[in-house]
Amino acid sequence: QDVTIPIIVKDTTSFYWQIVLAGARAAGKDLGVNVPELGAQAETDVNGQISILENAVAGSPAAIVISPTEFKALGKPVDEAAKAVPIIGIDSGADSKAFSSFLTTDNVQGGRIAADGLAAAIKEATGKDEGEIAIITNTPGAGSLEQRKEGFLDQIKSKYPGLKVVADKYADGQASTGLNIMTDLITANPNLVGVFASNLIMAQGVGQAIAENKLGEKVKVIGFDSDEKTVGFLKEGVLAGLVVQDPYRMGYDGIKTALAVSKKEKVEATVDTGANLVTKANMADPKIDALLNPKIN
Amino acid sequence: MSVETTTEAAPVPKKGMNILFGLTLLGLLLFLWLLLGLSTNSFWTSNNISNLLRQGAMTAILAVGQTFVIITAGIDLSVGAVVGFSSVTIAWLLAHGVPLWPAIGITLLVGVFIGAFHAFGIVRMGLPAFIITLATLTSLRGIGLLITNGSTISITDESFANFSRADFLGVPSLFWMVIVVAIPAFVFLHLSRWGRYLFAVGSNREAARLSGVNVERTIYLAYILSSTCAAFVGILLASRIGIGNATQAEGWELQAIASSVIGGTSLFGAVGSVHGPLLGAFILATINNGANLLNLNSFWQRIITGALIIIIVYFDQLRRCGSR
Amino acid sequence: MSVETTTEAAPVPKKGMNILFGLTLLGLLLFLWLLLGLSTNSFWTSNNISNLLRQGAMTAILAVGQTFVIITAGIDLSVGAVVGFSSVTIAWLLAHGVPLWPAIGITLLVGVFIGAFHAFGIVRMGLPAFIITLATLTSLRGIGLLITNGSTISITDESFANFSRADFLGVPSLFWMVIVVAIPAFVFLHLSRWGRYLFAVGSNREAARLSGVNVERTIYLAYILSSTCAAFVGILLASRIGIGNATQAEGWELQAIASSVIGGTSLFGAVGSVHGPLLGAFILATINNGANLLNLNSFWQRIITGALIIIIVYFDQLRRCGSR
Amino acid sequence: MTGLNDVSHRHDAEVEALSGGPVAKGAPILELRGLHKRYGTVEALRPASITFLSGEIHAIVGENGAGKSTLIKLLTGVIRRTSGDIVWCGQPVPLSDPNEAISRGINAVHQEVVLCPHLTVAANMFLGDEMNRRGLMRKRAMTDAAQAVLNDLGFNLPAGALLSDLTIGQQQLVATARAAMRGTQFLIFDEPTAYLTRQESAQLFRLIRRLQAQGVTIVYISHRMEEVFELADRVSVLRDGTHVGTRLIGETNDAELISMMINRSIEQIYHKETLPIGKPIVETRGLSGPGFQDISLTVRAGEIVGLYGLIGAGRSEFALGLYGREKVTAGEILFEGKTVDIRNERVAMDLGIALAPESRRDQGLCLNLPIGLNINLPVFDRLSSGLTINRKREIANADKQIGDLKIKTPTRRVLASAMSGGNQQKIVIGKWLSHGAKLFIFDEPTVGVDVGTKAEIYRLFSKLLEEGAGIILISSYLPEVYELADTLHVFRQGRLVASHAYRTASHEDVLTQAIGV
Ligand SMILES: Nc1ncnc2c1ncn2[C@@H]1O[C@H](COP(=O)(O)OP(=O)(O)OP(=O)(O)O)[C@@H](O)[C@H]1O
Ligand SMILES: Nc1ncnc2c1ncn2[C@@H]1O[C@H](COP(=O)(O)OP(=O)(O)OP(=O)(O)O)[C@@H](O)[C@H]1O
Ligand SMILES: [Mg+2]
Ligand SMILES: [Mg+2]
Repeated sequence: QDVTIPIIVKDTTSFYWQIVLAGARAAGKDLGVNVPELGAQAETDVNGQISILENAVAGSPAAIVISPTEFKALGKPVDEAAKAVPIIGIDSGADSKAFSSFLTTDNVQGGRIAADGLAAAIKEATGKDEGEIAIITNTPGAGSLEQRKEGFLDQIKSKYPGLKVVADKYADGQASTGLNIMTDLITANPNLVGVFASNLIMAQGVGQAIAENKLGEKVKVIGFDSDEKTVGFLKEGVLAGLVVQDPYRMGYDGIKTALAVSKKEKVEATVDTGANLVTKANMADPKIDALLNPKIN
Repeated sequence: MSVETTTEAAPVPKKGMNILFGLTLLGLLLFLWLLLGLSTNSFWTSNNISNLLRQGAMTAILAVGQTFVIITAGIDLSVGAVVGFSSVTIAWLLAHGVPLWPAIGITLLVGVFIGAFHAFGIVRMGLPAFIITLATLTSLRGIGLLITNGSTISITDESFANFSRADFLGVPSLFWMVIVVAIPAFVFLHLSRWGRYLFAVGSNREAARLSGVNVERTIYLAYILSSTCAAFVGILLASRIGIGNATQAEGWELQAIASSVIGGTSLFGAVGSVHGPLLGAFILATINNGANLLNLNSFWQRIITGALIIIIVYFDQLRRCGSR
Repeated sequence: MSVETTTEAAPVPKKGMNILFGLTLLGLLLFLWLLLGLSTNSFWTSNNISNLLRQGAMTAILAVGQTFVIITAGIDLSVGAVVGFSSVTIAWLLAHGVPLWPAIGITLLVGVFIGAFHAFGIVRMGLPAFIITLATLTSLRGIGLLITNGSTISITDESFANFSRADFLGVPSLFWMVIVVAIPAFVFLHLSRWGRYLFAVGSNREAARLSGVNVERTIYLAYILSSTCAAFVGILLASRIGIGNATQAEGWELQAIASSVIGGTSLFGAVGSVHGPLLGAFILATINNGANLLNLNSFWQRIITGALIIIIVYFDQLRRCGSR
Repeated sequence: MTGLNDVSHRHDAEVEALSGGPVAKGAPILELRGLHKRYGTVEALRPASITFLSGEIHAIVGENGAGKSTLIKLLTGVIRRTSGDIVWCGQPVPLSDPNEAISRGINAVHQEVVLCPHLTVAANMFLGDEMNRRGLMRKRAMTDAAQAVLNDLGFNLPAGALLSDLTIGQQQLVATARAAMRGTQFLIFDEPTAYLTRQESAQLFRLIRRLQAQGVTIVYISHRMEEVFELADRVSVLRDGTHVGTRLIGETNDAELISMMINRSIEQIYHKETLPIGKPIVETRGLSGPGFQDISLTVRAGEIVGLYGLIGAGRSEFALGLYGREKVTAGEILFEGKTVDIRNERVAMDLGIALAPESRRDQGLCLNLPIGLNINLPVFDRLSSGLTINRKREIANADKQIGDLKIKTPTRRVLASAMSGGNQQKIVIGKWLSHGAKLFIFDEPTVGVDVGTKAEIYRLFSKLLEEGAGIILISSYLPEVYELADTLHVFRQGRLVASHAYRTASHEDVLTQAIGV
């Protein structure tokens, strides 16, 4: 195995990125490529990711697959790195034209899908798509979460004027904080009908609050990404829906594309790997089921 | 190292000063509650009070454990990581078919072991507490992540997950856990000789040793208690959020220390109580709960928390000096 | 308040010990480099060395500032938050049309102001350093987030953004910045009387006061230097990442403290140097860099970092005791 | 003696200006008018008016807690007065911070050594007053100058050594040298001989006389009457914070001063009852450890064994070795005839050995804890029933010791740090009296203790002996060991060099053996 293609994710401590890495690992095995799995330890650690990129370039690999943690900040480092090796972007963009190829899920679009899902769930429960809703964000300062929020708020404003965002809260990356915020929101806003928890950790915390208070019928929650816990919540009706991306494919195709680029083959400049709304109704779908149960090993 | 305070400080505690101070903090807490009761109409609902008690419970237990360590003039930065790690431990054990009670026992034992390791580093290897606990903080998160492979372990045991939601006599079970920890802690710290030894070691290690206090054992005791409290909180957290996740409880060490200091513990050692940190933790929880109820911007919430910490500790300081 | 450590802690190094210890640390660093050179073939590339120097630079500067504070037996937990806040400040100023140099000047002044506020809290309000800097940590992140509304401010000034990537005489400009800070810091700490006052205040505050040392001014100096170093690092970070973002540099305070302690600074005060923290910071940077080059799992990286901190500080301790 | 003034380079002009012009010898240089200091409810110094004359040596005596140190702290700007005036060279001055006092040429050697342990001797001597050239310190020049001063004073100390490497006594000498460099007008000594041996005391006295000859006004505080009579021109007495009078030294005597101090008279300070000597309690055979070699001695029931020696002679180390605090490297210990292995302090205590250590600050007291806790610390296991402490007995025990030793405190809840030096020493002793033992080791038990209390402590010794205990008394104050010890051992450089039965050798012999000429 002399071909090395490192993959740099945003945060190795999150389940989502572990699935991306699992995909990349599988691709490495299938294609006979050595795939070092790199990444910062928090999505907000921009400087850490830049350093990792620099170190990866120093190892002169065949190509690098990266998911830029911050649009603007990674622009120059990616430009710089692209001088030495081809760079393939996954998941999120960066302020650079140097990417050889790009496989993204549009987080803004993901936010929109969440808004649609939430509106639908509320309508199903109350018969009309109006009422008070809230959004809870895992941590401030994380690019993809801001984009999800932007898409969500934008869609609500333009398509569902009856839904009123009464609270827009930030937690500190802790599920229990999400849980605390949610219980307090329920107390402070008895008329709350819906919540968007824009990542996995918040979906876990918020879901727990709903479960504790047995409000699954009354307050509809849309989460983002999935794991065993949140899928369980979905089955129990605690969560109304999950916006699920295809991280496994992103990792797999990222490496595959990178290998092609390194062999100077022609590749598509941009690929959208898409985001899907999963509800209790479509969970059993084989395609969705594959998304919910990625083969990590 | 000996900071002289012959003139400025040298607080001669008035009779019952400690209790008085505790009362004043209690006063502050009640004042906050009154204020929130007036400015929101949801604060004084039984539901919200339950929430509040639940929200403060974990920090409160951590703060009590931390206080033992701080009284010996040490510090335990690892408690947040221990909480996260313990949540992983119990989730892993449950996922591997270990029955609930043994799993709880093993997790607590892991806590004991971590505390003993800290004390070993401090006593035998001569490391500063700050450093050894900082190192375990880093390593434990790594080990936890390795076990979970960076993700989370779901807990399927229903009775376990239900525990943290349950009430007993109308009071949330999590708050009962605070009481379960606080009463023996109070007896230990304020009524038993080992508590006195903690204070003596924090005040002057050498004098304590020459007086026949087993200094090393006392330090082991303090760190083991702190880590075991943290492991206990890890179990409660796992029950509350239903998962084991090594990155949870990040920064809780600072919250625990802050609660302890707000509760009148001195970071120089030899000053502290059990009721103080409890009140401190619930004051912090009230600030957060109140901010949420008032729908305060999350950023303002941070600013206000910082400012309140300064104000509370400042008035504590004033009161102590003023009472001379 | 006098914490006695006659026997256990407060290791007072022998004369010339400091330099010797510095050399041994340097030896450790070179040893690590040698090891990495043998086990990877990319380590000793000029590209990688540049990376390494860049990556260690910011922590190094923070660690030097932190060392001043620790020598006075204090601690500054706010430096990470100050870095994040300063990146926001300069980005905001630039975005609002303030020219580059005045913007840098204002940002540094903000650092001075924050440091002065810490010293004010400690000296005038009698707050523990741990608490006041913990409070500003919380509040500053809140204020920064408020300014950026939770997101980031882009920096469009090309020359500013290019600075951190530039080289000068083949050495990364960021590393030059370390030198620019370290040389005056060395003169200040080791050759001027103000440096000596820092040690005196850390060793015995009352004795320093009785000797006519202006203790308050010395404390102001230490905290202002620390915060200003942090603000400076914030400017460098803004240049490196091209954005202002209040949540950046989380946990850097602990890295800075760890670097300082690895570099031989005693958290009990009165022991420390300028070269020690620099070496400490680059040892930590080497561990990370090496782990990346060796393609070590990032979880293992944490575990190893924790273990190495314990080992390094332990041997430092051993050497000090042995040499007495 | 030009050396001293040369080095103190605080500009003479500045000192001159602040001192308000020269004062004729014998004229008042410093007057206290109704000086008053209150700590909370404690009146440490009641309105006092004392005049110090230029060029005199003025002694101040008084019981523990009489307010002597408080007075000194007021004069050196360490603490601020509650009310009253200080008149310096005819002008009222604020004296609100130490720097002002230093600038006026006022300095003090405080009762507790206040120096920086992490700095060198030279750095300590020049602290706050460094020699600079173009903003940088002249370290070499300062070390040389400091060494010159130390040599000039006859103190055999290396200026480049770290302060923490010196013994307490040596540190006291550094503090003295430093004060002598700075106190060019007015110099105060607060119990300077507490940690010094006789020889060093003699050296100090020569220094004081030399300074007096140079026109420096000296204030001298001591509990040792003979020192007062040897040195002073005049003496002021404080009692309970009140100035009860000032006498010319020629017009007064021991008895009058003591009765002024304590309002009653003491017939005999060195109270000694000769008791039948019983069975050996402890016996060491060739005991060696860090700082002491090959020590063989026996302590029997009813006997006081005195250990005399110069600073660093290894007596404290021996005591710590016997008590299990320091590792013994060779030799054996027999306790009541049986060989014992004293691994740690607890073993020693359980056998029945008690040690009142020499440094009350570093080894004796938990300063920021209440007096009561300090007293009870060794006996909490006895005060506990089951898991918890029996509050009643805890309180009773603390109050008993406070009463027995006449510790000057309103309650047992007061922090030990708020006590005067002598009262702190009493707490240390009280702690071990409440524990009780078969062998008591008292290391410098009467440092800083006033005459009245000293007599009480000696009486306590008798009581312990009567109860069948043995005592090891370590003291650098020769009259004390000489008068009290049944057997007097002399230590030199870690070795036991001579032994004498009660009053069989002369002071001079003992001294010679200790110095080893
Ligand atoms: N910081 C303080 N706070 C409260 N009370 C104090 C403080 N310092 C001293 N005192 C009290 O003031 C009184 C006078 O103390 P001072 O130290 O002046 O006595 P002293 O004459 O020097 O006694 P000694 O001979 O024992 O040294 C004592 O009763 C003491 O307890
Ligand atoms: N840990 C140690 N290891 C080796 N030598 C030591 C140690 N501690 C002290 N010493 C040395 O042992 C000698 C004895 O010191 P010690 O303080 O016991 O004397 P002392 O007779 O009690 O005198 P004093 O109490 O009057 O100062 C000193 O020279 C000291 O430097
Ligand atoms: Mg005194
Ligand atoms: Mg001694």
